[in-house]
Amino acid sequence: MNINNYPEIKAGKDFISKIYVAIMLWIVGRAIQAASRVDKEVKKEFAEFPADFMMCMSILPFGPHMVVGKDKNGKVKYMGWNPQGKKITLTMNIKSMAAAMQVFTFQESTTTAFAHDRFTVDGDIVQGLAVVRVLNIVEVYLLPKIITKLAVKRYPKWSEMSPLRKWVGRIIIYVRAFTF
Amino acid sequence: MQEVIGTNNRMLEIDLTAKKFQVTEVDKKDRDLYLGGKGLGLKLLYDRMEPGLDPLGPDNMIAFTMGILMGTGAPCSGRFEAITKSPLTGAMVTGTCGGPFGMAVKTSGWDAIIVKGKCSAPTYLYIDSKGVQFKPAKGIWGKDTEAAQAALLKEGAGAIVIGPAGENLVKYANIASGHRFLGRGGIGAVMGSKNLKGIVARGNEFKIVPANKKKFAKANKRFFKFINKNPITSGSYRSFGTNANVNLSNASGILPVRNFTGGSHGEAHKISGETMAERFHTKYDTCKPCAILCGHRGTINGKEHHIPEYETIGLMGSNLEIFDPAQIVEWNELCSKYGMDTISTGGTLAWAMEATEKGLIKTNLKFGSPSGVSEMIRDIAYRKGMGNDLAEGSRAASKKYGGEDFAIHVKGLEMAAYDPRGCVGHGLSYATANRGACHLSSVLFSLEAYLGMASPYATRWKPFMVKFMENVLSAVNSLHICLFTAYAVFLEPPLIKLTPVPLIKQLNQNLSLVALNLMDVSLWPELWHAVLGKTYIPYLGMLKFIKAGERVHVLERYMNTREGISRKDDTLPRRFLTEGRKCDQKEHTVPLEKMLGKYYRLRGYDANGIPKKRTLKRLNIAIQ
Amino acid sequence: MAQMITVRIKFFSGIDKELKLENYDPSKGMSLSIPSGKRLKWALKHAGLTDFSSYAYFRSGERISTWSKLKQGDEVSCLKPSGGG
Amino acid sequence: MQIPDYYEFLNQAKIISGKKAMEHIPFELRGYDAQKPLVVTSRALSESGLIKKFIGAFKDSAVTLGGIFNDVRDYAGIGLARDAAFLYRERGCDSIIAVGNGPEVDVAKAVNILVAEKTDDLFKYFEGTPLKRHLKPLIVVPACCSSGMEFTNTVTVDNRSLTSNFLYPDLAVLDPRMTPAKSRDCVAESTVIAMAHAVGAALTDIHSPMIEAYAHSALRYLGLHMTKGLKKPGHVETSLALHNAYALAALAFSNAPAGMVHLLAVELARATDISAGKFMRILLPYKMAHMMHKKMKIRDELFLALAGYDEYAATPAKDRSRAGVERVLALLAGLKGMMPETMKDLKVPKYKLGDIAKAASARSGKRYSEADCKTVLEHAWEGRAF
Repeated sequence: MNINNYPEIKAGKDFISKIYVAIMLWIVGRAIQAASRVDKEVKKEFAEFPADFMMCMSILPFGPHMVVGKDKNGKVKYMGWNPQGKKITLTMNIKSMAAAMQVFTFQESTTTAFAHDRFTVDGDIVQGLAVVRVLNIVEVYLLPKIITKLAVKRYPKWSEMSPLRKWVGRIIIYVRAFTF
Repeated sequence: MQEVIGTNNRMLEIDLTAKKFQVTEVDKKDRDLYLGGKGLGLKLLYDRMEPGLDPLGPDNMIAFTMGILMGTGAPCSGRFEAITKSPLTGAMVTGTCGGPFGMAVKTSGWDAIIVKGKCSAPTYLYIDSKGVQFKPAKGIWGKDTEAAQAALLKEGAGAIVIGPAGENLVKYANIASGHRFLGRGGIGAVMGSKNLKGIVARGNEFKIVPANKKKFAKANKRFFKFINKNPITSGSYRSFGTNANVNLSNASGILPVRNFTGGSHGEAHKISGETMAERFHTKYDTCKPCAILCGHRGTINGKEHHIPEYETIGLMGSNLEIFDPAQIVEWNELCSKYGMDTISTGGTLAWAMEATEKGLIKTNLKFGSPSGVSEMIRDIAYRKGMGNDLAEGSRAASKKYGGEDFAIHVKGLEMAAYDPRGCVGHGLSYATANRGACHLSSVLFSLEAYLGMASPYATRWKPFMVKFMENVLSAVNSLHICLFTAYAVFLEPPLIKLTPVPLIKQLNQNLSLVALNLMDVSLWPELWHAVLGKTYIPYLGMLKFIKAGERVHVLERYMNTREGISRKDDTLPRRFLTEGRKCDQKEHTVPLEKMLGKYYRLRGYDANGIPKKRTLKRLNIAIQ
Repeated sequence: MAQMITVRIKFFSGIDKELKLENYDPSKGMSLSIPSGKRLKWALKHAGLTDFSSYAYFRSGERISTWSKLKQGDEVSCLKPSGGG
Repeated sequence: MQIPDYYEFLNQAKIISGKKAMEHIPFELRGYDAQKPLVVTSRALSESGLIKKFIGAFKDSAVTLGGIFNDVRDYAGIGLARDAAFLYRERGCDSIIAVGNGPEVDVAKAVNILVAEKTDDLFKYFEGTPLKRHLKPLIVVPACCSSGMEFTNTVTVDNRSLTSNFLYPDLAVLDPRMTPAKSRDCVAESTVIAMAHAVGAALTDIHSPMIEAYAHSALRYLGLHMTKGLKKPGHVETSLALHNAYALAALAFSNAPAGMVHLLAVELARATDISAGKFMRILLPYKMAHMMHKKMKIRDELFLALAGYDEYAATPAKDRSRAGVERVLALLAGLKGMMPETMKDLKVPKYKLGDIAKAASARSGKRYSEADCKTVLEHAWEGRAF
């Protein structure tokens, strides 16, 4: 029995997805920070979180991360991509790079991804669900309607979010997210 | 002494249940289409037996056919054929034997004997020119083959008997005639299931004279000249017997070692023909009449014993990693007394040793040590303990205890002493041989490994070579004449004799169609036509002879497919498809799938290996 | 001087008797040291064999002809051809 | 639903089914704190490119595959299990993934016993020594066809079988990239095996709601998707649904006593080297006809599962059991041309039926009398109705 006929196989690397997901996480992080100032619903959601709220969304096992939390004076800030050195109160892990690609290429909406067990949440589940609602709103702002319809469970009608508020919010968020 | 010109086509049909017999005539058309021997026997059973019956039941029949060359003085024509449905493989089996029984029956004026039904009590048959007498065999039932043979030979010139193994329905029991055997496929068990201990024939009542004496004498003289000139038949066989192959197989890496894991072994020369000839100062002990003289007898620690043939040395010697010739002679003697086929016994013992090694069964058998082998052979013959399971053959035993991947058999028949990984063309022949893993279906290993006339690992022209050799050898088995004459007939004609071997190898490799059709095998059909007094047309007669061989082979295949044999059975043990031999760095395996499809197309079979209607019609085989 | 290689030749089927080799051991055969690059035919002549054509030559399981080159540590079996059966 | 009498039911395996299911294996392995699985698969699968897809699923994960042992063909032998165990120990693996069906899973389970119990003698567990503790994590990824035995707690090595609750796989992954079949015969065989197991489980004499539930949904899936699966074996969704049916049927079967159809089919397959699926297709109709003939109760749930609620409500109560049998026969009729109908077509010699019946009834622990087995076999041989 010659064991060299059966070589060991290291896990391959898929750089494109990794870079794509890292960029998306960066944009969403910055967008959350911008939305928390512009959109009143997001502000309301974040208001209920405790002062030391620090959330980290990452892709297992060593995928890119996104850290968002409240800084000293209670404002929500995008804390960069490295969770070391920060006290994380809520972790939302996506199980694999492929699952992340499903979510970030909008083949599965965040809520269906939750239903398909793509996420694991360490920490208070109520906060987790609140973060999902925030993500939905941020996606409404960030992306055109035809895409967001795939990503969100129910696209807000005009009564909930008037087109004026949506467009104004969208412009401000884009400005804030992409200017340092 | 009356005279028979050519052949008298008389046949005996014996019904054991009703204790009656009937004299019938061999149909002229059958004689023309199927020649005699194996072909005629198959046709007789094809007309009388319907498929799906129990090989050990009363409806199974055995056909003994004598062939038309017997008694005419042709070289090596002292062999007869037996055909029946094998209990070991569930398909048809044909065997040949050189014992005196054939000559005795032929000179009692019979061309073929068909035995059917079952006797209520153990009986034996006495045959003479007038007919058959049913005699009680109480006295000799339970006796070993030598004692039973001695008792029967008081009443006639030749006899066949079964040993205790046949009586206990051991699936690979054989039939003894003199010290020669009808070995393969368990024909002895079929006789045992009919309570038939043996048949003795009075003999010496007729003299067989060829119809066209002048032509026969001319062809005969040329045949003897070829045999005595050919280095194989007159050289290595005459001096060392079939065991001349031991060193050759060892050198070409196809000697079975340790249940076919290794291809050669350092100590193999200890059991080679040369060493045994020296140690036991051997003398001739052959079928009568024989021109090649390959059988030998020797004095081993004081007593006269028959020297075992190459298959026994391979399967009960190197395959069990035993390299003491005296030990193998003792086991060969045991198997002959109990009436058991040494190839199947060796194959099953090798499986048992590997199964014990891997913990599947509990026996004290171990590779390399002779302890427990003689007791196990006795247990198999009398079906005691583990012997009862091993008596069913290595296929059935591996189905019950597992270890199917190292049970070395095809269709249930244990493999002969050539490892197909060293001659892949022969691997195809093992898979497609009608009676199972038989080396005599197309003796391709000698072209590939011994004579170097084809490259051992190439697959391109091999399906065609297997088909051509199967056809020719089926025709030869239907004359009947000993297959060893093939070396003289193939290799001695001037065309082959003069071309150097490497050139033949290139020819076979690239233009095999042309090369094989240039083979001049006219000697056999010339003898056939001379005995029957028919005119022989030089080239067309040979083609008709080879076509008869194809008809015999395809008929046997067709009868087998009616018993359920199909492509799923045309395979090799997994050991040859997955592992390499220990002695071969490149670890060659047998690429069977690459050759099987082409072989079926050449043969006119469909994708599942069943002969197409068109093929049967072309060969005018009547479809039942 | 050409670089010498050692080669072992084993004789079977009574050939060692014909060559009248004394105390020939079949399992080890006869070892020759010959210049490298020499063909089998040369080595056999060196060993005293005269007529080559009627014998079969094998090296590590494959049949070779008299004019194939020999390499260091080769083991060649030389024996009379036989049929089978 | 009757009041359930005493029963026990265990389903050890966690089942992941659906899109990108294989990508979850690294996460699950982290759950068993295993990072270096040994992969056992067959030569055919590794040549068919499915193994490349399987390896691709491990991209960007912390898992290194200890080795792809792809020597398994169509027979699970102790020699293979020992070689794989040697590779497992040599590479220091910590879990086993079996990719494929039947023999591959059997070899994987045998390796699991050998490495977890640190022994070389596998067959002492077949002769009585019980398995006492949980073995290494075992993940099963079925591909193309299914022998129906992947999810069960039985391992068959060298024609001997051992049943123990530690032999259940820990995780079964049904991924639509692996499930499409290559040929219609392989779908036909897998569906027939699942059908036989599910019907056998549904009609067992002991009444257990768990077995009922599994068998019911297995039959419902088969009823809906079998015909389409036979027409288009490569259809992804149908093959995924069918594989779920195979899993359900296997779990129901392994918790219920083995049915006569299964026992006879295994014995026949061993005696004639023809796959057990073909015999199940032949024996199933005659077994049910035999039960009707002997007036044994055939539960209405069979008809309910195969026909659906409205048709069930429409048929009068007394015809429901017969309608159930007819619906099964209708499904089997869909296999015309792919599978032989009687044993005569398979050229099974008649004289062998006697000892096959004896062996099957012995294996069933005399639950089925030899006479019953013999009658079913004879009727199936000639194709004669009751």
